[in-house]
Formats: sequence, C-alpha cells, structure tokens
Amino acid sequence: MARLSYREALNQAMCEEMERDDSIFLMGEEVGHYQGAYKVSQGMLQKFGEKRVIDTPIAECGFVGVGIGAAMTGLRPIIELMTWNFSLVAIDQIVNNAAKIRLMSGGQFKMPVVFRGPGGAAGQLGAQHSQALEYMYANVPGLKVVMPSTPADAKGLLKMAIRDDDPVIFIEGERLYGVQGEVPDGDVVVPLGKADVKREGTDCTIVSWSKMLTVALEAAEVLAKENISVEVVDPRTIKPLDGETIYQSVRKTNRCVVVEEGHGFSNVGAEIVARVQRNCFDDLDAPIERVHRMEIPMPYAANLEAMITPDVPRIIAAVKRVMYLPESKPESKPQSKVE
Amino acid sequence: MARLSYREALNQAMCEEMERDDSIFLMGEEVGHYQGAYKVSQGMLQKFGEKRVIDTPIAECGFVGVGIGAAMTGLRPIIELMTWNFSLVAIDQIVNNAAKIRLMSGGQFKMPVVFRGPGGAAGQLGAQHSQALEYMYANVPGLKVVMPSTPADAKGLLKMAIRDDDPVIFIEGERLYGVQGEVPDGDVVVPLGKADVKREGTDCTIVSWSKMLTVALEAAEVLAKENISVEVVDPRTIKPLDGETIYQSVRKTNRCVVVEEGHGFSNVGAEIVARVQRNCFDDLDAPIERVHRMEIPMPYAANLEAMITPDVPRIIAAVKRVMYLPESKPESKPQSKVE
Amino acid sequence: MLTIRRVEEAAAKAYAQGKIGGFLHLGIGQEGVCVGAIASLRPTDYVVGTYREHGHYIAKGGSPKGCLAELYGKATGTSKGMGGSMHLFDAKNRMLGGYGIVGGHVPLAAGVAFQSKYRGDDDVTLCFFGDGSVPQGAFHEGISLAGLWKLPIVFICENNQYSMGTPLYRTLAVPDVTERAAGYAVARDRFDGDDVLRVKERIGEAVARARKDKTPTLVEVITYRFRGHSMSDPGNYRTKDEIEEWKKRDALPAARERLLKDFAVKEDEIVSLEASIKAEVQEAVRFAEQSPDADPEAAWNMVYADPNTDPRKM
Amino acid sequence: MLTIRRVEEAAAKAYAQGKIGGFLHLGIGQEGVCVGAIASLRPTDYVVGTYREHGHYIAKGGSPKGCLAELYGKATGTSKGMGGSMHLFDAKNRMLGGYGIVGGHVPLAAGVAFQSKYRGDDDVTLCFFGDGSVPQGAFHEGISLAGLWKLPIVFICENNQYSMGTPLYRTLAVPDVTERAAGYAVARDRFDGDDVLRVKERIGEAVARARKDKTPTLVEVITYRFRGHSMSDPGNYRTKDEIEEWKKRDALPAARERLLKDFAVKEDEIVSLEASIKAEVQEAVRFAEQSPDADPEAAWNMVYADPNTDPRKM
Ligand SMILES: Cc1ncc(C[n+]2csc(CCOP(=O)(O)OP(=O)(O)O)c2C)c(N)n1
Ligand SMILES: Cc1ncc(C[n+]2csc(CCOP(=O)(O)OP(=O)(O)O)c2C)c(N)n1
Ligand SMILES: [Mg+2]
Ligand SMILES: [Mg+2]
Repeated sequence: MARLSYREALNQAMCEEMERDDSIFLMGEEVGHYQGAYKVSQGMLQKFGEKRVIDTPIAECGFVGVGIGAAMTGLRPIIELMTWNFSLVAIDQIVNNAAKIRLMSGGQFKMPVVFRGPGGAAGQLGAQHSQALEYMYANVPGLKVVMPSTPADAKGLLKMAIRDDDPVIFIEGERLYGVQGEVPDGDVVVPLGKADVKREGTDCTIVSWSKMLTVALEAAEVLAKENISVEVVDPRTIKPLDGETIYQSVRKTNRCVVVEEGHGFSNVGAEIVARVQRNCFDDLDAPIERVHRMEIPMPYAANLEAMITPDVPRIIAAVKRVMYLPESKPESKPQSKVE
Repeated sequence: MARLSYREALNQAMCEEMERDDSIFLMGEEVGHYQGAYKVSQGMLQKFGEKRVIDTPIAECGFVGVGIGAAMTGLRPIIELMTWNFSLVAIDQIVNNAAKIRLMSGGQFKMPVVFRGPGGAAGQLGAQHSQALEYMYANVPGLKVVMPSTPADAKGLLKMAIRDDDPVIFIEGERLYGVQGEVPDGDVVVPLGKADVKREGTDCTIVSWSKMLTVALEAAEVLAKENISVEVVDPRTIKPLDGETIYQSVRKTNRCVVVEEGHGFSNVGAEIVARVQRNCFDDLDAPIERVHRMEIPMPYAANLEAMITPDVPRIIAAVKRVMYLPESKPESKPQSKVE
Repeated sequence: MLTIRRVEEAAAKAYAQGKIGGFLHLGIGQEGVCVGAIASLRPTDYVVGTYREHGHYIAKGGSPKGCLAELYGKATGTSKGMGGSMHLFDAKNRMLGGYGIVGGHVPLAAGVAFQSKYRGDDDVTLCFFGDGSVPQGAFHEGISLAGLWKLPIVFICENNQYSMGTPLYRTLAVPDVTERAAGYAVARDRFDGDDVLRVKERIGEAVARARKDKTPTLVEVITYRFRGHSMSDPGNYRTKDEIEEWKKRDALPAARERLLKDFAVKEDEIVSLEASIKAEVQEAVRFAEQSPDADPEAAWNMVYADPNTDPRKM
Repeated sequence: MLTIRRVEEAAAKAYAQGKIGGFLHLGIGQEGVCVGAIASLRPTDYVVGTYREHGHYIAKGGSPKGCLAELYGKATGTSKGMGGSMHLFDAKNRMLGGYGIVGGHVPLAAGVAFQSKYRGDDDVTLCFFGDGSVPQGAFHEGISLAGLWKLPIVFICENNQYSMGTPLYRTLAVPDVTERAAGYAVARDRFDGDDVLRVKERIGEAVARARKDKTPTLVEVITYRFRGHSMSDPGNYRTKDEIEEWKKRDALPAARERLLKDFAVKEDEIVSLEASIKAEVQEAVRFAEQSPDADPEAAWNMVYADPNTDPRKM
C-alpha cells in the first residue's frame, strides 16, 4: 500500500501498463512536453519518449479518430481529452465509429481504446467547461463508461480499461486529482462492472460516483450524528451498471437517493431510478429521490455555482424526505425545486 | 380541416410562418434545388427564392453555427439537419453555443433558432443512420425538444417552435412523413410543453411519442379486443415535459409503460419513470415498465432490425406484465431480456 | 471493373425487387478509380472507404458473394448482415470498411496510417471520400494530422462533381480540391478517372511517396456516377445530355479496347472472361438468396469483444 | 491599450488574492492586435472572440467596470456574473462574446456575417481566434462557408505562437496560417502586431474588402503573450530570453513613443492620461469589489427567453 493522489494513481496505471505492452500509447493535447494539462501524464514523455507519448494539435475529432483507426488495427491507444467538455467536437467519432465498428463489421474488429480525461465542474469554469456528460455515452451500446472516485479505484479501473478490448469512456473527477488515498502496490486491478459499497448502513441507500461520491460520504457522516445510518454505493462503472449491488442495498434499507453532478433529465440517475423501482418495487418505502445539478447552464459566479451544484445540505434533505423525517432546521440556502 | 401528410403539414407550417415573417429562413443540405432530401421543403425554393431557402455544403458544424450566429443577431433560422444522426458532428454548437449563450451573456441574447429533421430508424439504414438521440438534447438546459407524432401536431408544433425565442430541437419521425391525417386549416398552433392523450383508457397508461406512438396505439387496439383498456399519452414535447398529464393518467390507471425508439440507458423513458415513480408512488400497482430498442447498435439485416425495435407484441407483453396477467400465447418472436 | 459493374447491376435489380433494403449507393461509372487505385497496392496495404464502396471491397479482394449476401442482409455477407451496403468490412483483405458519416472516416484512416508508422511497417493506407466531404471538419482534422505527422496515407477524392443533388460549385468555393494540399503540407495530384491504368500509375506514385517518404498526398480523381445518388434518387438535377456525355468516357469499355489493342488480348478471351464474370455474379446472387438470414445470437456477441460483457444483461 | 493592460494587471492581482476564480487568460502583450483591429470598425460592426477577450471587450466599447465586475462574478458585470472571464458579452456594443471551445465560435461568427448580408446591412464581423484553432474542424467549416457565400467577415488569427504549452511547429505543418486562404477562396494578409497603427490600417483594408466586396479575409497577426496561457500556467516551455526578446516589441511603449514623436502629443498629456487610466481602473476594482453578487433569481430567467418556460418546474 502506498499513499498516492488520484492523479498519481492514474499515472501509475498508465506507466505500468505501458511498460508491460508496447502497443499502448498515450495521445492528447499537452500530454507530453507540458506534462499534462492536469499533470496526470507527468514524467511519461521522459519515460516512454515521443513515439509513445504524443502531443497533438487542438483537433479532438482528428486524434480521437486516429485512436479509433489505430485500435481497430491492433494498437491500444489511450486518448486523453483535456476535459470531457471537448469531447463534444469528437463525439461522432466515439458514438458512430468506436462504438459501432465491431457490430457493423460483423464482429471482425476489436476496439481496445481508452478515452480518458476529467469531467464535471471544477470551480467557476463557466457553462462550457463544467459539463457532466456521462449520460450521453452511457446510452450507447458498444461503449463502457467508468468513473472512479478514489485513487485505488482510479488505478485499478484504468488498468482494466486499458486491457479491455472494447472502447472505454474513462471519466476522471477534475476535483479529485489532488485527493489522496491508499493504493495497493503493483498489479492490482478493479474489474469493470462491479459496484463498491463505500460505506455500510441500514436506513437509506445513496448511490453516487466520482466527485459527488465524496460529497455523499460527507452527508452520510453528518447524518450518522443524527443516528441515521446511510449506505453509500459507488457504481464505479456506469456502464455496465452493477444493478445487483444497488438492489441488494435497497432491499436492506428500503430507501434510495441518487446523487450526481449532471443535470436532471435523462441522466444516469434517472436510469438508476428506473431500474431500482422495477427491481425493488415491493422493497421501497418511499419514492426514490434524485439530487443533481439544477436546471441552469453552469454560471460563472461562485455563489451560483454553489447554488446549483448538489451539496451536503441538499443530500441530507433528500435522505430525510425518503425517510419521511422533518427537515432538521430551515436551510439558509435556497432549496432546489427541481429534483 | 384538410387531409395532409405529416410531410405536407411541416411544409405548410414553414411556408405560413415564412410568409408572415421575413426574418425566417430555411437552411440545410438539399433543402432548395433538390426540394429536400425527404421532400419536406418541396416547392419552398420556388416560393421564397435562394435568399431564404439556402442549400449548404455538407458542413453541419458550420451551418448549425451559422444558424446560431444569425439567431443571436435577430434572424429566425430554421436549420434542417438531413437527419439527426448527422447532428453529432454539430452537437458542440448546439449544446455549448445555442443552449448556453443566453445564460453566459447574462440574458442579453435570445436564440430563436429551430433545428429540425428526421430522427429514428427508417428501415435497414444500419447503425450510423438509425439513432434516436432525443435523450442527448433533452438533458441540456436552454434547449427545448419537440417530437410530433401526427400531421396536426407536426404543423401546430412547428409553427410554435419557429415563433419560440429559444432554441428548439425539432425531431420528426422519418417513418411518419407519409402518414396522413386531418390538419386544421390556417394558423392553428399547438403549444410547446403540453402532452396530449391520444387514446383514453382505464387499465394502464402507455407514454410514447413520434413513430412509437403509432405502434403503441396499435398495441392498445389489440389489447382492447382482450378487454384491456389502455390510455395512450403523447408528451409531444419532450422538454419541457408535461408531467402533470402523465401523472393524472397514471393516477387513474395505476400502471405505466413507457415505449420509445431509443436505447435503454439514460433515455427519455428513464426520465419519465423517475418522475412518475416520485409523483405517483402511492398510485402505482406495479413497477413501471420500459420498452425500447435492445442493447445492440442497429444492425442492417431486416430480421435483426425488427428484433431489436419495439413492436406491438413487446408492448403488449409489457402491459400484461404491469397488469400481472399471463402472457397470452408463447411469442414466436424472441423476447427482449433487456428492458 | 466488370465484376464490380455486374455486381452492382445485380444489386440494383434485387433492390427493385425489394430483396435489398436500406440505402444503396452504386458506383457505376466510377469503377476505374477504386480499381486503378487499389491495383497499385500491396495486399497488406489498407483501404478505408465511404458508403459507396462496393467496388473498393471487391477490388481489395472481396468476393461478389460476400458483397451481395451482405446487401441481402445474410449471415454469409462480408459483415454478416450487420453492416449492409454502406458498411462492407473485410479484415483479412484489410478492407477497413465503408462509413456512412460523410468525412467521419478520414481521421480514422489517418489512425490506421499512424499505426503502420508506429509499428515500423511500411504499409500504406488509401482513404477514399467524395467531393462532398471536403467542407467537413473531420476531413480537415484528419488530413491536418496526416500532414503534420507525415503519415503513410493517400487521400483520394473521388470527385463525381455532385454531393447528392448539389453540384460542386455550390459546395466548394475553390473547385480544384487539391488547392487545399498546400495548407496541409501534403503532396497533390489531380487527373481524370476514365483510364484505369492512368489511375493505377498516378495513385502508384502517391503510394510510393507514402511508403518511402511518409509523405501523404491529396489526390483528386475526376469521375462521374451514371446513376442517382442512391436508388431513391431519380437524379433530376442532371441533364440527360450531361450523363450521355460522361458515358462516353466510361472507363470500362475503354479498358476493353485497350486490352484488345495495347495488350494483344484476343476478343474471344475477353468474351469468355465476360461470360465467366456473368456466371460468377449469377452464382453470387443465388448464394445471397439462399443464404441464411443474419443471426440474432451472433449479433449479441458483436456488441462487445469482451466475452464477460453481455449486452443482454445491460 | 493601456486601459486594457491595467485592467488585466488588476485582474491578475485580484486572482492572486483569490478574489477571482476559474480560468483567467490574460492578453498582456497582445493588446495591439485587438485595439488596432477594432479601431478600424464602425460601432455597428460585430466582434466575436475567444476566452482571451478582455481587450476585445474593452476595445469594442466595454468598460473596465463591466470587465472586472464580471471577473469578480458580480451582478454588475457585463454578463451579470454568469459568463466570467471567458464569456464577456456586450450586446449594445455588438461584442458578441468570448467563447471557450477552441474554434467553436468561428461558424457562429460566419452566421453573424450571414445575418448582415441577409438583411442588406453593410456591417462587418471580426472573428478573432488563436493559432491553436486552425486545426479544428469548426474553423474549417466556418471559413469554408464564408468563402463560399462571400460573407462580410474578417478572420483574425492572433498568432502568439503557442497554444497552451505547445509551440506552433508542433501543431501546424504549414506555419504560415494564411497559406490556407487559397483553399477557401478568401483574401489573405499577414503582419506583425507590434504596431497598433499598422494593425488598424491592414485590418482596415480587410474590413473594407468585407464591407464593399463581401470578400472575407484570413489575416494572421504575429504577436506574443508575455504571461502564461492562463494564471495556472507557469509557462516553463518558453525561455526567459525569448520572452525578454518579445517584450522589446511590446506595442504599448511603442505607441507611446509614436504619440510623442509622430503625433506631437506632449509628455504631460500622456502622463495625465496614464494617471486617469490608473484611477479609472482603481475605481473599477473598487466597483467590482463592492458590487452585489450575481443574482440567483436572475439566473433562473436567463435559461429561457420565453417567460412561460420556467426551468424551476422542469
Ligand atoms: C455528416 C453527414 N451529413 C450528411 C450526410 C447525408 N449524405 C450522405 S451522402 C451525401 C452526399 C455526399 O457526397 P460526396 O461526398 O460527393 O460523395 P458521393 O455520394 O458523390 O460519392 C450526403 C449529404 C451524411 N451521410 N453525413
Ligand atoms: C475544443 C477545445 N479543445 C481544447 C481546449 C483547451 N484549450 C483552451 S485554450 C487552448 C489553447 C489555444 O491556443 P490558441 O488557439 O493558440 O489560443 P491562445 O490561447 O494562444 O490565445 C486549449 C488547448 C478547448 N478550450 N477547446
Ligand atoms: Mg460526390
Ligand atoms: Mg496561441
């Protein structure tokens, strides 16, 4: 075990895999000489050289496509998107090529490519730079979507994503890069498609992932002081989604709240609600609540960013609602009316 | 009242609005000289001239952006996407510019632009040409998403969309263009954000839209013969979603099935389920069922397209499940395992 | 060329009979381009095409059976009935597919060439596209990267002067597509596609440049499709005269002439070749008709390569 | 120019004090480009910029107060605190915003020019972008359409030779950006941005071409940013020497010299102007600090223009 930051854990995962397999390369904007816009690839150019750590122009559609062409002919590209916001100029490549070539070709090709980079808001970056786009990719058959919330998961999941023969959308938490945690040494992997119970509890299940998982855990801590025992489930992989682990938890707690960073329409939370209500219909003592970003494109101002982003008070309020408890005290902060 | 095809109804809506207001123009691939790839703009070049009916190169990102720039400076563009599949190369323009400029500018600009074209599968067009992408756009604050299922709605909603000061995603049914129906003469509009009960019933609510609405109505017809009375609600506008009309129906029937063309993850159906379970928790006698495309990128072969697309038997089976009725007879067709 | 023409004629017939569905884009009239270009390749070189790629698939070693069975949506098709006319893939012949999003395959083709260079192989990638894809962002990004990184690729614009119903002058302000080469630091060439040997020779030069110097080339080959954009397009935007004029420059009879005149092939050899092609295509039609439908079970296994990821359970 | 420099210096200071959040991209060193270019416009002409657009906003008539209050996230900011540094909008001055997606604003700018032509107005649109946006698909599509449709627009590449930490030679195979003009049928020009009057004159020619002949121009102005890409970038990829060398070509002191020498402005006039600018910027900082925070109620009304669409109920 070593104490590493989430950023370092990702770096280790890539380095270990690249040492193991020459067909893996890292490509993206500023990944090489600049050492990564968020320093995730720090030192990798020095270690692996310009052949395998490749700086690109600002041409996401181009280099995402390059990754796809290289993957279908046998290489194993890791394509870094400086942030997932910029994937919107390349989404046609991912959705129409990466995800579909295997089916369209009648199964003749594998597509072992990882698209990775940070997602979510990161503090006053405004509407174009704060998006949570996991829902877009999770709908698409052929893709897998992975969103680690801890350094250990970051390392173990990225290693598995790199080894996977299918295209993986790997969304890192922009506000998690600096988070420290214990990371097992060496070649320890975390399988895709397995949720993790990050905190056990009996009264209510919270499902959350990436940065919001850490907020949910904080809320659970506060609630514990009020003798409310919350179980926090981290799907880790959004697709394939490990429904069973979530259902098991809900069957125990009979209550469920889904907390996520994105907006509240056709989001991942909606999918989880739809599945839980179907699989745990007789177990639920209350309607499932969702906590998510309010229905405003992310404003720049700090007060408004705080207002529209899910936080501890909003999560606590949602848990209390599903437990039919009165709200503890009048919140100073305006409540979302748009759950 | 006149009997018109869905295609003609759309054409009428555009023509009437363009006659009324010079600031409206139609732009897109093949909209002019070719008379529209699907002939929706038939005759419009002749009527309005090259200034207002503008053929473009195959540059969706470019001309979608042109529509946005023109709209924010006071024109009212109608931008035709030959199909919504091709919007993926322009989605950054729609999501990051059209939807957000109003907020980012502190409310200084309106964005009266309509993006329209056909969506959904249309018969062996394969994986890249058969997508149902409404879920992508419906998540984005700032956008409205409209999907008419009848000629009358097509006309009335398109007129309203054109008059709306916000960006509207107007998704037509590629397989509905030829459908005939009664259309009120003249300036009859249908407000955005109002659902329509397309068939009344008491035993189960089906929510469906666009082409699938017509399949749901067929299923309701078959079920009626078995004395099962189905109410069919057509949201017509996906965003804003008229939840009240749906809840009212579910409060009456106590059962709900959502039928849509897209894939089954974070789709519009998931959103509807999430809202219905929350607003009708005590009214529901069974978990809400979803019928949607199976988890395979659309294959070309006719037998497989039929297999993965929601159809009457699958809808009937879902209705019977929520009514706890046995399946009438063994289906000859393999059942979806992926609701 | 003749095989391709006959296969596409058979396809048109089957489409009219309702035996083939979806979109069907024929390359009739354009065969000289793909045949000449691909004739300049080694078998290990790669081809990436558009939705109008029956000819490319066959020229790269694919069979009439694989093509027609695919169009029929059969399990024996080259893409097992999953792709259809627009998505012919043939891994063993390094035919990396037909693609339906205009311009969307250009970056992917650059990636294939990147892969060859990364591995130190000296394979070359041919990327075909229409005149209509030049204004697309993906075209620009793909060729930009190829020029910057000096990838072993040849970009071949099959300029048939129309994108659907739109003539070139309404889509490209600069009608000579290769004028753009200078902005991308790639070589350029431009010529008529009515002589298959000319195509082979000129593309051959570009291929050699790619293979040896890793210099990409943007090649424009002027050609013409005799039919509409797809089967549903009556093609009213072109005059009969224009079409007749172009039919005089059909590469197919021209090649026949040259076989007789310049290569001393005898008329009866050609006639018997023609007969055998006719028979082969007839046989392929029979094969397609009699083959089993695309396989549902198989489809479930083509969503993910990972055998542990079962889309039925997702 | 001096106002812009002082505003950005004040912004840098406030950022260091934690009073401004998010990304902050300063244009210090590049002021000559936006000031010169916008000086050639009429008030009814339009400007569209990137995320590095404080100077453009001010040059187009915006105030230091509107800029700094926006950076502070205040309700009095030019975008009411909703946009921040990257999204300065000012409708009344026809400053149509700063945009954060590299290249994404280029088609939009073409749309603004399309609008002018559609209405028969003779307004011109200036579209600014960095050297880094040239390989982007959106750049290509926007300029392609402008060339094809002959739109009244000037595309101004503010070539500061770096996109973030990447020097131009690693992003553009053809370092002269204007080499691409020939492929788009637009005029071209290329010059140094260290003399604000040169910029005004040369952009003025392009503006005239756009206004009269509806001929777009692709202009490249060579410039340099003295600071990092954004406040979080230490800029280690450039040597001190390189930066010092470029500082000698700072357009600001050069303009001061010329005012003294060529325009017979007196030193004390300049000194008093400098003092008044300093005071104005100090006042703007105070204004920003004392202004009320961005308004939550207002934000709800900025999602949709339609008053009947309430995002709270969605
Ligand atoms: C991005 C995108 N936009 C639109 C279409 C619809 N479409 C298919 S083919 C075509 C014309 C293409 O013309 P060209 O590139 O010249 O190729 P050709 O068909 O002439 O071979 C269009 C507009 C598409 N497939 N993809
Ligand atoms: C599509 C996209 N990709 C990546 C980024 C991240 N990014 C922001 S600015 C920048 C560099 C842009 O350089 P250039 O265009 O030269 O402008 P400059 O910053 O030098 O003014 C990058 C990579 C982005 N904003 N948008
Ligand atoms: Mg063409
Ligand atoms: Mg730059």
